Amino acid sequence: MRPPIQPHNLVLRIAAKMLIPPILMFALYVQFHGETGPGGGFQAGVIFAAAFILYALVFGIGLARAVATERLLRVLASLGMLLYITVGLASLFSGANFLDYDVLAQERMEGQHLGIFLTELSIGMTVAAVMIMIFFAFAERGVRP
Amino acid sequence: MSVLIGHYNYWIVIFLMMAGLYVVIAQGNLVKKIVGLNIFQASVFILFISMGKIEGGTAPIVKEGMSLYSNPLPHVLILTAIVVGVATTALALALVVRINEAYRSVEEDEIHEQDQSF
Amino acid sequence: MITQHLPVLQVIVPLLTAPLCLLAQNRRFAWGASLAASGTAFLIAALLLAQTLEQGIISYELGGWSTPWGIEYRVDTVNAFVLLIVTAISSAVLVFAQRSVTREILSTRIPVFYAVYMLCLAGLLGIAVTGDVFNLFVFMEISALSSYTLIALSEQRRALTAAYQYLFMGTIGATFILIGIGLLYMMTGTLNMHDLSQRLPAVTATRTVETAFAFLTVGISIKIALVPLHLWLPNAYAYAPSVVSAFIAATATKVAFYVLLRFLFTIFGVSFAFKTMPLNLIFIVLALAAMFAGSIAAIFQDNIKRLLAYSSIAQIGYMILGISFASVTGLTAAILHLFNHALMKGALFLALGCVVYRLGMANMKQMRGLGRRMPWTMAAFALGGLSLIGVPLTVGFISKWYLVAGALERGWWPLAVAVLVASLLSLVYVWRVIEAAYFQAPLPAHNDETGEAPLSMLLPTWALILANFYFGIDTSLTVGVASSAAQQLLGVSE
Amino acid sequence: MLAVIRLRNLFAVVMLFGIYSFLAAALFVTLNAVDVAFTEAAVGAGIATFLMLSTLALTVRREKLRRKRSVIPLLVVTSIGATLVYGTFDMPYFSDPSAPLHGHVARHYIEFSTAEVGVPNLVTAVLTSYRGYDTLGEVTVIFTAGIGVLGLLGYRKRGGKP
Repeated sequence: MRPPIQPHNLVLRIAAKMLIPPILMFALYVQFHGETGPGGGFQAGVIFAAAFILYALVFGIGLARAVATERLLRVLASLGMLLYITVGLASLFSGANFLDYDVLAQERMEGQHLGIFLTELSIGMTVAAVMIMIFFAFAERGVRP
Repeated sequence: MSVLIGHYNYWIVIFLMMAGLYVVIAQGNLVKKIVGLNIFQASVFILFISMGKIEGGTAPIVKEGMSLYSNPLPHVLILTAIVVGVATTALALALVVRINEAYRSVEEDEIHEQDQSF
Repeated sequence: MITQHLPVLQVIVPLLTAPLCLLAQNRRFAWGASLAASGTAFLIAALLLAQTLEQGIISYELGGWSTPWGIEYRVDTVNAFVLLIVTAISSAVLVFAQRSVTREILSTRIPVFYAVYMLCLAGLLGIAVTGDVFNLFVFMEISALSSYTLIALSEQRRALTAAYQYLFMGTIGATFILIGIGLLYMMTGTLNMHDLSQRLPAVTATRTVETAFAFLTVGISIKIALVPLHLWLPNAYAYAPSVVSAFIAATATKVAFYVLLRFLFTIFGVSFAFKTMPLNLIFIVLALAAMFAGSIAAIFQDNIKRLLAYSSIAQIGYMILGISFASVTGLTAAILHLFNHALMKGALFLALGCVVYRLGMANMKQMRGLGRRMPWTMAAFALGGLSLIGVPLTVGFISKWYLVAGALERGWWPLAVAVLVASLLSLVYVWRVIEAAYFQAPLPAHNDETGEAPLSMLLPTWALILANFYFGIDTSLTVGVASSAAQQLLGVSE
Repeated sequence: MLAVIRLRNLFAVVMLFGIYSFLAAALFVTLNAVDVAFTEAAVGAGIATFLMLSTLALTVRREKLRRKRSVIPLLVVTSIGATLVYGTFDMPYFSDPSAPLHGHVARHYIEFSTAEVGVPNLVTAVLTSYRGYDTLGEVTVIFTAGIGVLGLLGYRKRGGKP
């Protein structure tokens, strides 16, 4: 995509610097508060990706790319999915059915909490990585080599 | 009369849904078709969510002193469906970008002509 | 211990392989892992089929939640049979893929190709084993999104528009199915298939259920490319990479057809589907239209892949015809043809894949004189063609035999005649290819380097061809399983 | 929404879609679906609109004039809509608490999830535990789309055309 914003615009840079940390904090809040309030891994992943995209738009794609290399994103997305399946397999090997969280910990409730925590985490990971990946895929198409 | 009051919101949703579907079927611009598809899907989501609503119920988060909640199951289904929808949209848009590079056009008729000519 | 988890492992094994392929970024590893996963899935499917034949329905509760609350996997003879054919074709195609893919897909994209292939396989298997209608929708979208990607990975630019068209039709179909599921849920309060079948009779008299039925039928018909809704199919098959054509042609529409069987017979029940709703007549008309329009369109194709694609549309007509009889024989014929058609189309598309591997494309012009240059490939194609026509000793004959028997059993002899006439039409288009390959002089432009395809491609092709003949001669396995599946669907005890 | 059909400026079309999604999200809040509203706002009005804009930046902004118009699509759409409206007549009334879908499975979730899962947000409980396998499917869909886009747009040949 053609960068619509001048990369050296001072106001934007400072505003972005002020905005991005709260957005990231908010993403983490949404991630870990999905059990009690609205939200969860998917929404957190999207918000996290949004913060990152804002960074990339303001400070330039090159800088953002240095942080999130294609390899890292690919690994993160794959690991997220692998984590979900691993949780399922863990309960399978503990003698219960696939994705049965009851057996993940000593006590049933703890197991459920652990299971939900881990799966939400894996959703967040995959979603954030994939969203950033898609953003870069589109953004870098625009920059003709 | 009660039929009207009991169902009017479904009819509105159906109208929106069909407007979206019309855009998908009738329009020739590939991007516009995607927008239409999204409107169609978003309207289906509204249909699902409105069936989960219960008179006097609250959001399905358990709190002390509450006994009537909206039906959480349609919400769950639609959360999944929204994700599926955005995944489809992303893929469709990526295809449009590639088609535009290959044909220098995003109009269905022009692409069709180019395909016939070679 | 592990045997009780087979239903879920069936899906998880390929699903687990997909991220691994992407992580490794190594072509050989991705291929090896995919082949291993597909082979394992095939073994699991075989074990599952054996289990269902022995002990009846297997139910697996995901997450340990008892049935209507959680998601259930429910395997009976019908879906075990579908699982077997899907994994078998997938394994054969993967053996073939190693060489073929290097020619037709950009080398850096190959690990991605295998990852998406595995997702597509997992999606298809997930559709087939699940006992929950919403879970079915989710896995249908996994398989659909991955098949759009697979088609678009081709180097030809027309593949892009084909994938785009497929994406639109497919998504509209999926959304229709979603609406249908929503309406069913609204009336019954459940998503579990078995539970639905128990709770639906109380509300079948309502217009909402009728609408749900209509939406589900139309949505699935888009996915199986039944005649007025088939427009996405010819281009999608014609311009996809050869391996993808073979895989999708042999499996995707078959799984969608299975979904149709599931909804019509297990969920709605025969009496609602065929007595309350006039589906009988609609299906007969559409099936005839598909058989004739598909075959006639196939005769006039120049691109052989497109020819086979139109032939697929015609073959879907046969299967729908089998359903419309709503009898054990008709349904047996439909399920048999599902299995058999997967075998023939898989074999034919793989044979064409060999041609494309050597010549770059497969139009009528390229086929000239190919019988001498690529004897094994063309022999395979000819034998597969015989099976497609329905010559005795091949699987094509068996399924058409049952189809004709089903028609006669109902006393609908004009339909039996129609099946025979449509078979003659398929003789015409198969003959065109064979004539070009064996009785026409090769083009001078062909240099003499055009030789036989490599062994790793010929072996899977011939394996499928031999399967065509094996199951055409020894029918005890297929016919036995298909008829017991048909009896299960109709709820008739043996 | 009719504007979407008539407008030829694609930029405006996409913006209207963003607004539509946002309104849908607001509607979800009034229908007590907070989780869904949150997601729809982030996805429909956020990601989807953003991606559409990116696509427009990569392609064209204005739609070309179309020569032919046909009534067939209108007929198709009208008949589908009519079928749906026909189906609504036997639907339970809007927000009727005694409708069948609120009993059975949903009732079980509301009554027992605190004891069985122990998470106050029922949507999270159903999403990740009761129907956790669907959510695995959902992650897979996202993953598929991600590598699909990567496969289509990434990995271009050096210097040449993709």
